Amino acid sequence: MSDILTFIVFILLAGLAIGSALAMVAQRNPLYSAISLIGVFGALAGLYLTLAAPFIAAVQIIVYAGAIMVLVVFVIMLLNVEEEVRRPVRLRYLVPTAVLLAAVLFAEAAFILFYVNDAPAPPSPLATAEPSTTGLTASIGTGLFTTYLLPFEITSILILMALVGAMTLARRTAARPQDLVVPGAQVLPLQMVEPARVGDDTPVRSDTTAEAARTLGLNEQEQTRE
Amino acid sequence: MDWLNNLVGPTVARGIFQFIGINVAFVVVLMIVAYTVLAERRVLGFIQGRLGPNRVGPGGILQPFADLLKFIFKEEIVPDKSTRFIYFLAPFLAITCALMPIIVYPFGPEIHIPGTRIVFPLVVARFDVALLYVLAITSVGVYGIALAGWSSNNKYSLMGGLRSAAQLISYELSLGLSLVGVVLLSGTLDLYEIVGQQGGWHGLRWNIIFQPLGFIIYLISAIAETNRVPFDLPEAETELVAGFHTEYSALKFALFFMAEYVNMFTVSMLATTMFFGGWQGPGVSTFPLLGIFYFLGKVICFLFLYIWLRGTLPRFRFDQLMNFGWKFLLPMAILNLIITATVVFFFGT
Amino acid sequence: MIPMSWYLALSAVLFTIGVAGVIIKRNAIAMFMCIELMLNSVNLTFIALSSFFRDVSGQLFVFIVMTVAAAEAAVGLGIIITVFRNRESLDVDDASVLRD
Amino acid sequence: MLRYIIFAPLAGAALNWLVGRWLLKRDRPNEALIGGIACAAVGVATVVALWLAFRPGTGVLISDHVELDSLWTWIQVGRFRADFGLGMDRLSGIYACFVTFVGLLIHIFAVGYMHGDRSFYRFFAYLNLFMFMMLTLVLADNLLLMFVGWEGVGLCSYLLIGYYIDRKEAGDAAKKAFVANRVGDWGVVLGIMLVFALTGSVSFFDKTAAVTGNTAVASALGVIAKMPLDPFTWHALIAGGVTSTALLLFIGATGKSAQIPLYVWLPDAMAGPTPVSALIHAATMVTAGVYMVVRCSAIYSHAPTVMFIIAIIGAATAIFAATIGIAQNDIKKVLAYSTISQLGYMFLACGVGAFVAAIFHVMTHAFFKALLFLGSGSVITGMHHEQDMRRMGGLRKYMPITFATMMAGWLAICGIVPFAGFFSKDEILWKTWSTGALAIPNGAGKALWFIGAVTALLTAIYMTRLMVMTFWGGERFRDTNAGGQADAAHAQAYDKGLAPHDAETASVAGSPQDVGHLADAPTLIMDADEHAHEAHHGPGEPHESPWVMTVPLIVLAVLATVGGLVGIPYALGSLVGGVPNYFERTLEPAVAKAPERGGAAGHEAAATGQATEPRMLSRPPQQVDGASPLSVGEGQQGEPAAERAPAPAEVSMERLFTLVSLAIAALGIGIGYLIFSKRPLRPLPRLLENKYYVDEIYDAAIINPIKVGSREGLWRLLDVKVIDGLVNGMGRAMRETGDVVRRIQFGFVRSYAAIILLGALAVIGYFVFSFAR
Repeated sequence: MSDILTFIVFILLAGLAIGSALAMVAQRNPLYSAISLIGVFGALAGLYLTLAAPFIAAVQIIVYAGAIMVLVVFVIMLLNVEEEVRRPVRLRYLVPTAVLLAAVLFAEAAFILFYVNDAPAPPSPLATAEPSTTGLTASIGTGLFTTYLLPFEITSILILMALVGAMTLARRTAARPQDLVVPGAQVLPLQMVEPARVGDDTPVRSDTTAEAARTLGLNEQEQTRE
Repeated sequence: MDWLNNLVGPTVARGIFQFIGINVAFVVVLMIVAYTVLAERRVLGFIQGRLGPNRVGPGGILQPFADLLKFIFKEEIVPDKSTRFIYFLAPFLAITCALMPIIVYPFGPEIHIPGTRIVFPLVVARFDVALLYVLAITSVGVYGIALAGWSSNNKYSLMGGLRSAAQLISYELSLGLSLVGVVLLSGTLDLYEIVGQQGGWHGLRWNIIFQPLGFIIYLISAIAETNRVPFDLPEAETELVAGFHTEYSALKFALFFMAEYVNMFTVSMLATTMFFGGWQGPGVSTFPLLGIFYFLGKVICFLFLYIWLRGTLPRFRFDQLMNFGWKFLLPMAILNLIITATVVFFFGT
Repeated sequence: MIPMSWYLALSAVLFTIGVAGVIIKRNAIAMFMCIELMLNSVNLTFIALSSFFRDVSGQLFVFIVMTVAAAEAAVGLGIIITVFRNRESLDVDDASVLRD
Repeated sequence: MLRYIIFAPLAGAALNWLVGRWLLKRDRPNEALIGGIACAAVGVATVVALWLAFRPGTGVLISDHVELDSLWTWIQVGRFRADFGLGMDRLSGIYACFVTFVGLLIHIFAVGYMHGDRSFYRFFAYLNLFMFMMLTLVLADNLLLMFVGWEGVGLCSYLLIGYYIDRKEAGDAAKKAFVANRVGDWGVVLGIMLVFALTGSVSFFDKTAAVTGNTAVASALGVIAKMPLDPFTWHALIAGGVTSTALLLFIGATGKSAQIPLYVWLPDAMAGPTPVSALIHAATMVTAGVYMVVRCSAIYSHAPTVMFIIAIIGAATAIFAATIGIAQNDIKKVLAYSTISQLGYMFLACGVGAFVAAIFHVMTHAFFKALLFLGSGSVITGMHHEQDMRRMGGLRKYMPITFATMMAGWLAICGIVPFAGFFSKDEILWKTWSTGALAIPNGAGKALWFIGAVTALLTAIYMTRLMVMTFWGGERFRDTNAGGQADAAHAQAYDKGLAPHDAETASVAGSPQDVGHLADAPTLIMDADEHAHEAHHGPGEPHESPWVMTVPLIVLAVLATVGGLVGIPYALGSLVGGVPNYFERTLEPAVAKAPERGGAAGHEAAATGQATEPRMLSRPPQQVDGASPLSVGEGQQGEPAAERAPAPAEVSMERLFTLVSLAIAALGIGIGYLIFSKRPLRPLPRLLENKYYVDEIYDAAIINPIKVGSREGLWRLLDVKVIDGLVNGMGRAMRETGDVVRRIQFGFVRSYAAIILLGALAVIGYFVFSFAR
């Protein structure tokens, strides 16, 4: 009974995962792809639960669905990415190539699996009756802070590096704003309007840059800049 | 009631009881949520020196049902050029993610059903990583809002959705980290056990005593997570009309509405569980059912706090919100974590 | 009990889909997501093996893979945003300046 | 205590270098402070050195005490050990005393000589640094530290020769000196390595653990002294034994002490300031080679072949340089060749086994040659930096003190009784004639004596010529056309590519004094303000030097006069009531004795048995503590050899030779006076005037081949064609390969992904295949 239940669950989850994955690749709208991928992640989290790994399942949801994919969705929304337009592309041949190569890859993987399955079975620990403890938080924590302490620390360094890298990448370079004076009758020092005049902080009141420039007689420079 | 055991076996008998329990829990929660809405309107009214809704039923007691009926019978409006599938998906995601965490909260201690050998805790599902589960589901909750904002094909909605996503991601960190202090103290992620550890000493073993800073951080982050005043930027009426749900109406809007209040309810439950001893209270050991009332009472206090804050506080500006989250709250959470870890390391739990 | 090979087969299928996706998709974010899918399929293998051999190491590897994926997401999306800012497009085929 | 001797000058150098520029920026009076610092630093060293040498009871020169000062362990690698340690025995004691004392006098002189120089402080910083290095060389207790000093004096010599940094000839001379010394240093380094290979030590002294601070150190020289004598054959030179060591070290000595074939740098080194010439290139540094040979006398006494070579080279250098000296017109060049010649004498003495006589000559030479150089410096100053003797003459009247002191030096170098040079030169000649050293075959000693005697004659002649041309005769300095050689101002003008009469304005900055007025062109337009003084009594009017320059001259003159009296040989001492030979008695125990020919046992038969016996060099370590005053070797010998009365026949022979050498000196003076007082500008053989064309020969034989080889072979062929061609070719190959290879780069990320997948499939396929099989 329990076996049948597990079997059904597995089939459902595996089907969801494969279906979502295929949908992800097939969709041209990146947001749909992202949602499909979230589906895959959810299905995988469920599969982890069937494998008695609740901690990893939770972390899977938190990290992948909750953090990474949120970020992806956020970026998609931020950039307002359009659907991939159908247009004459130079690399049309890549689609059949990719399918072919993927098929070969799967064939090879299946071949290996076949041999793995065919190989004399290792002494299965599953034969023992007592429930597995490998998936529990405590055992993972123990492993992480004893045997795998160094990799753990290294990943922390990696995270730090990624943090710095992402900030560096995403930071807008200090470009000179197009509109030097924010509309709304702001009072700005002259050196902000015309950076060449360092040290001159005569206040300028204006609604637009053009007006400020007119006030200050900077028209020539405005023209030369353009 | 041993006949039930004899009829279907203990597992199924327990399953039946749990099924009943789940339904009762959900109904109770939804009722409380419905009345929270009413309570909010009334309390706000009082705070603002007016009465609030008081016409439907005695003292307005049937107002939630009237609202529900109104939502059901309103016209469904789907914006042109919206991304339909996601537009429909979003509210369901929101309400689902709001409701799912409820199953792990312990409403009360173990109940022994009289006349049987059946003993079960007043919790729908009890497992090793309950807290992580809550955090996981909470973190997924952002999709509802973000996708709703995006799929409406409306710039106000999009802005609301983006703001919401940014805000939720930002405050989730502080939220999680503030809870890690409690986890360090109790040494488990199982909510039921965390509550169990807070019993006795007349409330002096509540984690709020040991984690005051953690609690404050949690409280602030929780309010931000639920998009409530003063962190209700995603639906800032004056700037963004109604934020991400500008284009939603009728039942789908009701789902968002409900999700918001359920979220309030769940974070309040989490606060109660983690910091205020859950169902612990005087006399629980004698009358275990008393625990349910203690628990809900504490939760309702939190809900009142929410309403109170809404009535009194102004709204943050968005950059202030992000700065506060990243530059103040997160460092404080880390500080709290470090202090807790140091203390635990040197003095044990 | 589900045999281990089923999980491995599922993992292989997902990996294959991911690989094909990387080659087929032209959108940078979509390619990124395909890579995440591949990572996840590997994670599944790890978990399956860890669970069947009752060795916690596999789960720890998954933990580390997730960390790497998170770091990759942060940096990768940063790059994508930068590219988009410069080119107003996420089509990787457009980003072939070095070719010419 | 010893450390103060070396570090006082170092401190002076550092002080002057760091604050001197600042001091000099103020007004002139600060020159006194800078000079005072420098002189005080050397003065401290002098006082300490003299105190250590002569203090009652334990002075190293009057007792058997050896002063050791181990500062720190410098290098310790495996068996190899070199301390930064100092040692003062009788040999280094004598050296330290006269180096510091003469150095002090020259420092004082230099204060006057360098008056008004732009970088006054730099000069004294260099000079003090030189003193530090020289004293390190002398006082080092091991070969390696000695080599540090050896290199250090080379460096300081380079710096000081090239002191006038804006004069090309100075720079060239400095480079020449440096390169010539490098050639010699190559030999020294190899020699030190060989010493270590042979003995496992580089120390000069046996040192106990108490002295060094950790482990006891054996003396390398002591070990060699116990070795059997090397055979007297040419094969021994390349056998890698003691003889090879001695030869290699001697190569270094030829470089440092300006012997054939590496002497060429010394005459050019006169481009430096005159005090430098006096200090470095006459009195101290150039005698470092002699010092090393005597210090390593244990090595040399075991290498008769090398001793023979040394004797020949010394004699050859002596007569060679003397002949050149006759024909030189530059006053300093004459003295430079004279120095080379005298150094030849010293090596001749070393070669015939008369180490003590060599050192004696080093000392007296330091006195009179320093005197002569300083005198010439005084003359040069008086003549407003004119160095050409053809434009001098009759200076007697103008510079009486300089003239009087130069007279002392002149008589000393010629060898007139009782001036210092007489005793030392006479002793060398006598030892050469009478040598019984194994290294000198029968008859060779007589031939060498003949060369030495001729050299003495020539020395008297050219020194007399110098005196005559400078101080007697007509006053030629007003004659504008006298000079053939460019003076300093001309040289500078030439260097700067200016016409000679521009020299005045162009050269004011660089020279010690304002040399502009030396530009003797009649068209010279005088700047009224700046040259009012000259306009007053004409250009080139000689004048006597200030007291700060004459006082050292007087002191040195006294020393040149009486300095030789410490080493009166027995043959003469017995004439005047048995004055002992203090010098020989002091130094005799400090040097090893050369082995005697077996047959010729007549002279010092008693010493034959001790021929190879180490003297103080192998003195037991406890000697340092003063526990045992005499070493075993000395104890057996009883008394120093010089104290024994030689055979009467020998004594009379020696007296005869004394008369002969005196006669030679007198003859030389006479000839010189007769020839040159009448015609001071008498033309001399062109061959001599051009120094036997040695520089030209070197240019043609060594320098040009190297230059041409470097330019044509190394640069045009190897560097440009081969190396550049290789590098450029690689670059070109890379670029062309890239041109081809880049075509397989699609430039599309997705294609790359596909290719990566293809590669992965290949790898996986290989494994699948191997599994399946």
